[in-house]
Amino acid sequence: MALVLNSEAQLVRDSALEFFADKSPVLMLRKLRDSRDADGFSRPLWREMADLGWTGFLVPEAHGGSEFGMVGLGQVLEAAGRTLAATPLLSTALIAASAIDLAGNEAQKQKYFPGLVSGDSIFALALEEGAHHNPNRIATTAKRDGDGFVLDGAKRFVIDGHVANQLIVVARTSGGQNDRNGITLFMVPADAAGVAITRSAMIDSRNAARVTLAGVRVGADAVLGRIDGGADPLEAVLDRARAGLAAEMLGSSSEAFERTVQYLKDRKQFGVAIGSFQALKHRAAQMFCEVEVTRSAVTAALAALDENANDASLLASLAKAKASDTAYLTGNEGVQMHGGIGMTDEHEIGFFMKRARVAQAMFGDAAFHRDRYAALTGY
Amino acid sequence: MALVLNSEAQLVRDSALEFFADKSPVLMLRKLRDSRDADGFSRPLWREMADLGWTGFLVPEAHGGSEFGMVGLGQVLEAAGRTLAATPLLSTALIAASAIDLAGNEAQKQKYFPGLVSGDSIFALALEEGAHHNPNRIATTAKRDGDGFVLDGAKRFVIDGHVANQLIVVARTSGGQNDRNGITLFMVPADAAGVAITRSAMIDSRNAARVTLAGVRVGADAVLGRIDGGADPLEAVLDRARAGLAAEMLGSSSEAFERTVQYLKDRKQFGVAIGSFQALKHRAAQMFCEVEVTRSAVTAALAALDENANDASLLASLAKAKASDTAYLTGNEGVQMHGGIGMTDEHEIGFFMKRARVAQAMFGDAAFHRDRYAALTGY
Amino acid sequence: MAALDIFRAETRVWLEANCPASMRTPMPTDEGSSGGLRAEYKNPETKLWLDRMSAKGWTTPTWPAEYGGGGLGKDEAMVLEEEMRAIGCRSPLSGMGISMLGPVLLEYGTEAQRVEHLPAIIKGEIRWCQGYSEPGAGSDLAGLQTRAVLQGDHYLVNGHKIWTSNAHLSDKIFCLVRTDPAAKKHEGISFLLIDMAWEGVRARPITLISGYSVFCETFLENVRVPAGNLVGENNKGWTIAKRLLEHERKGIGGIGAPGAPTADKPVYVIAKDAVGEVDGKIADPALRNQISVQLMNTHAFQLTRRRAAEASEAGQPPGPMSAMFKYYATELNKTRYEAVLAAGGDQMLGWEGDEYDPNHLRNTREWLRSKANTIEGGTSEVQLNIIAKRVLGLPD
Amino acid sequence: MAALDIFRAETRVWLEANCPASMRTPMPTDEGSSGGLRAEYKNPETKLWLDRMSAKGWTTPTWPAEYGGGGLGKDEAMVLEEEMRAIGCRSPLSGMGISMLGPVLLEYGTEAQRVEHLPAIIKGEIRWCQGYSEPGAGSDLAGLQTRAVLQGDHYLVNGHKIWTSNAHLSDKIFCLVRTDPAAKKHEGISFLLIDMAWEGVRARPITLISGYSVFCETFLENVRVPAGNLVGENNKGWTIAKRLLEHERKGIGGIGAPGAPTADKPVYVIAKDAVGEVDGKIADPALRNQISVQLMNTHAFQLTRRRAAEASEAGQPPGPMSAMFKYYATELNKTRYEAVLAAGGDQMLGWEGDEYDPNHLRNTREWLRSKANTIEGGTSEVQLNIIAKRVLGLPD
Repeated sequence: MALVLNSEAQLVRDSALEFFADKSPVLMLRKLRDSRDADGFSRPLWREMADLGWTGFLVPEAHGGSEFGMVGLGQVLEAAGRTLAATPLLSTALIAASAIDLAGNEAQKQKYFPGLVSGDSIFALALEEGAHHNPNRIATTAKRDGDGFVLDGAKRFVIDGHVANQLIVVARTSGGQNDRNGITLFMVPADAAGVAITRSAMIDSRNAARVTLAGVRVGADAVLGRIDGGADPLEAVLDRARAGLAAEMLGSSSEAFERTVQYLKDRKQFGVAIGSFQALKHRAAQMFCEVEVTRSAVTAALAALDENANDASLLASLAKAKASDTAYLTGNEGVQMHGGIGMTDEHEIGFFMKRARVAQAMFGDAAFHRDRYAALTGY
Repeated sequence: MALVLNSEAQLVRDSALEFFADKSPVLMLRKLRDSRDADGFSRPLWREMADLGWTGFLVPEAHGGSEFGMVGLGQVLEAAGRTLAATPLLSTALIAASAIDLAGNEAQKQKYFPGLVSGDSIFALALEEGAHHNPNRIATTAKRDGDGFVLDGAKRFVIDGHVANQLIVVARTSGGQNDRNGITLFMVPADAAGVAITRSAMIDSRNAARVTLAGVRVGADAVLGRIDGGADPLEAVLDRARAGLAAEMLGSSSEAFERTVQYLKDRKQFGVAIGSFQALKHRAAQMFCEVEVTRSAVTAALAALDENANDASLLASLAKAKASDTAYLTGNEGVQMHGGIGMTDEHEIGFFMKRARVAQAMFGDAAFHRDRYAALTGY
Repeated sequence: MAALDIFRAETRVWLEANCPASMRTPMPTDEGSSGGLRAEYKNPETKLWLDRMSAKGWTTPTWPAEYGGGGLGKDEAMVLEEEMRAIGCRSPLSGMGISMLGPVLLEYGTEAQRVEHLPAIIKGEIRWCQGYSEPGAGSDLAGLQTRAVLQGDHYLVNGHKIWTSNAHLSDKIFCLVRTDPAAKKHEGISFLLIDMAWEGVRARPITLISGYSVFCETFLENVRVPAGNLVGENNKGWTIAKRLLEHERKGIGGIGAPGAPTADKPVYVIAKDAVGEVDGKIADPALRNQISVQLMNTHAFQLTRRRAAEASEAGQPPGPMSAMFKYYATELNKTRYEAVLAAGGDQMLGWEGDEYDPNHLRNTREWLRSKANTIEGGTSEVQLNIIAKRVLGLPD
Repeated sequence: MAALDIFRAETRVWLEANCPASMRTPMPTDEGSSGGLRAEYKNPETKLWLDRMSAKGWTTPTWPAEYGGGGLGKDEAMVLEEEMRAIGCRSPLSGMGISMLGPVLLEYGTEAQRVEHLPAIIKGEIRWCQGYSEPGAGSDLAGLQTRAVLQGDHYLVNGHKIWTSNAHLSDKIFCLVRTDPAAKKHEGISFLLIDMAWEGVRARPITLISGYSVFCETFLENVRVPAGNLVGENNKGWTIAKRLLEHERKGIGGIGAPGAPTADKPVYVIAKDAVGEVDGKIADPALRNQISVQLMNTHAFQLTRRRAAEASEAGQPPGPMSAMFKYYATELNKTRYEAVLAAGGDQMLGWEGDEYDPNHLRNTREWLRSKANTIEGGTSEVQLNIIAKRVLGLPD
């Protein structure tokens, strides 16, 4: 497992940094928010990302992808995090591509990958049912109905749900509400009869939706992977999502931190730069340390996932927990150290804190992953 | 419940501060340690404390005490904490006096109080059996044997155990190992056949012992309170012990903090007092805040216990938890801010950190009391 | 029966008879009464209660009766407070007139200024705001650049104030201005009273990260201020400013104290609703521990406020702990809303819309609002500097 | 087969043949090999291993062969390290000669100094200690007062050094001394090599709060030091001192890293033993959470050390993160032992005696020892200053 980028990954990183800085600065998110944009992201820009090949990083070459892997996609997500770019990278290029690749059959791959790689199709994972991440607690039911199934349930915190063409629905085909067994993944067209999707406006001005499924009929070919056996591929997909999200958070944290350091140099009070005050210096130095160790954890998790290493889940939890704590730190210290202007909507630093708070909760907060790290370690 | 001392309590406070500063500075603890004093405390000084009436603060007037109460005793303990004075105040004047007063019958009061008040008798509560405080987990057995009982078990962390004349043994007369019911308190002479007491040398150089009970026979008159009903008075005694210990810790924390602030003013580096460095200033100011809120919690707990207020247990847990966290903070920051000399045995600041660590664990650490606070509040 | 007992009995009767029923319920955040010419009363009993109380001078119980205040002694004022608390009366009037400017005018104002301004404050007729900070003068307040040039019978004022709380809802503003640019920075400052309706005064609300607009930028362009509106001496305004900041910090120290607006339900109930419970305990132990840390620190801090109040009642000096209130209260308030958000999960991440419970949305906004608490009114860093210097005596 | 592969194969064979069995087990704290005239070898194989390795120059693999070093290239040295790690070889020799003085002599020493001192370091014959700090010069190291006056062919040295690690077990000391008291404080300092056996040199061990004595005070009274023992130029010692501190910090950054002495068993096992388990989890959830925080931070830090090492192997600049190692490692080590103590309960509060498990006693002493980690070798505060200045570029 390499913790230093190879030259290919470095190239991706450099081009992604340039891409988002040029085409999707934080101002773009503000505009999407203030104009109450119906999509919440830029479709032309998404097409450009697809053209750059980012949508295919986790897709097999046989299906038009590059198999470039998580380390590469992590560089793109980190760069997107730096400018808080709203994109379907996580929902589609990472989660859906992984789910279809890891659980799908050949027919499904042929059906879904072309649209995914081209950027035409957007996908959303409809997983959460409670206020806190809990991938095993599934009450949404999928009941046999002739050849197919009928789905009923309510999903929330569905990233990119209201712009998705396809939903990947986690439903229960057997077992009790908290059983790992009995979970099945279904591909459900967003426009299927009985599907209702409402966008929910969150503090980070990014896309999430509530999805209700009322008597939604799907065929047997909608089952992604094994019936009753969805928990294992779901966990593998979630580990990638956690590491990918951690990479995005690392980007946001790095940016918030660097902007704060710059502000400490620029802002004068009492005739000197406030960065000359030792209490602020020490706190800035401590933030630096946290950003650096987070970077190591994120890089290790991405690499371990690409290698299917034994400790990939452990590292994914480590990365998400550290990224959550560090995003909290850099967001809050960023606002505090910016002082008065930090508390205004006009300044961009607050956007970082808001995005951090949503990302903290997504796919398990730091406490969830500390618990998981302990369980995986055996205590 | 008053949070400001009345004039009587203030008088006690002033005289106790003077007493310990004069007669039992930190140097005294060092001498007891370095000479490997067999008692671990000064018997003549203990006699003086008894003469000042401190041993009788929790003893009814009818039995030679003053019933002055926990607020008063808290002032003495706080003053003792300031100089890390090793005394049987906690084991005898607080815990034993409370246990006998709250659970004892008239005969027992007549038997034990005179020696307790005069300072002739020292008592020790033999409670703990595991490495962590857990007053309900009692495996020591007391089996009926004719009119009396036979006790078997092993006790640890018995404060003042090896200098005690009388042990108050918490034993199980019925029920399973973690049952609240079935616990009974016994008065057991330290020299009873089958009792073995070994002093354990702890990092704080204060007194604690291991006690083993092997077929120890006691009469029916050794039962303190109701058979099988010892848990309730024990909890009341422990709440007093927690608040009293918190008062002692408050004294130690205040002293460690004030010495550290003084050092920040005195120590010169780079041509200036190190207390002019803002990072240290802010940390000192934060310590000040913690010491102040701890003082409020301790004062409230002492007053609530004197008034048998409904929230006395809640406040005792609050006081012990805050005092533990603050003692940790002042001890560790004290050593760190003293720099090189802080890490030497020659300097006294390290004694504060060591005592703090033992006191943190005694009668429940901060985590124990956060859990208890939650349970008492109903969540 | 002692005089104080008689006062208590009479007060109890009067409050019982005069405090409207809805004024005995906890105050919703949007029903506070700050008075002023532009005041709107969502609940008409708010106005009724204000009028009844101000008629007795009890909006400002200890201010002299000659200006319309209650004229009560300290003991009586405490009795009034106790009796109001006993039946849960809301405060009839709040704002910077009562909490800041009034005490300053009583200490430093001329008789004419008192007569002009105090009655209007007491009755809630005029709402005041504070013109202190400037874009370049935040923590370094004395670095302010707003110029006031004395020209005969008036000052000509030019400058740009920021963080003026509710300036867009206020009638008047008390301002720090620089009257001697050549003097050392603390020595050329004066304290002026300015009408927001005067020509050249303009307030622009600032949107905060919470979406609330509680602060404004206030622009002063060639504003003519009568020389009689100077409070205290020319170039001696810094003394007044400092005194006033002490009042402000005391006010902010009340955040998170009993009576402050609270989340819709206790945070542990929110947590139980969101993650379930096992044997009566919140099912997520890390969350439960976080909540205990928060509630216990709040409890200990509330006891500290009470200790300070009791010491003050007992005639003891306020004690060093009062210096920590602003710092501790605002930091606590942040941890409090962090616990609320941690408990709530994704239901507490909403910005607006029907998908979210309005109580949850309010909690989320208050969480964002709390982030400003440790900045406004003197940052936490400034408070720690003050404690280090004034209480601990650490050198500069 | 490439040259490096051949080297690897040969090295593997040699190590297999020459590394004694007991040297392939984790190092107990009391079996480290620091060499020196007074060295005692509890385990004779420690000495055997030292002699075999030093004969090949592999106690210092990259030092030039002409002085007895291994003369290996960077790649070869890495192969040697990998092969040693593969079969769990202990380090044959450690100490300030290898980690600090040697590199300094290679960079700044004269040929005569290298010939005199390097072979003795490589063979572990001479143990060195460091005479830097003084009672009045801790974090402000450049404020040192020990005087060295050049008198013909020797310096006359007088002063009082403190925190000289293991001075009582060392043969020689490298000292910073003031040679020009009139110059600015960084400009009148020189770097001298002194024999502890010379007249006027006296070391007094200091007992730490842990009861350990790893530091001494070292008194220098009219010590005559030949002028040839000056390293570098007169009055230019500060440059050497700074370079040497970098080596020191790198060394201390290894605390808590893999291979550092560990508690007798994982902290979560200690916790399970002390409080029991429920469904395989530590029964006390707050303790379990504390342990996770600690282990996860340690894990992330170990990955950071590895990342830095890989970057260095890849020929990239060491990167800014190396500035944080000393700070982070020592703070982590404190939290680590706090977790161990929290887990252990009263069994980890013992000082000595049969009532306590020796492993528990050692943990407790190490907990106390860890408190000095954030002070010695540059306090955490100094490290944060360095990061703020050199890495973040924040102004003075």
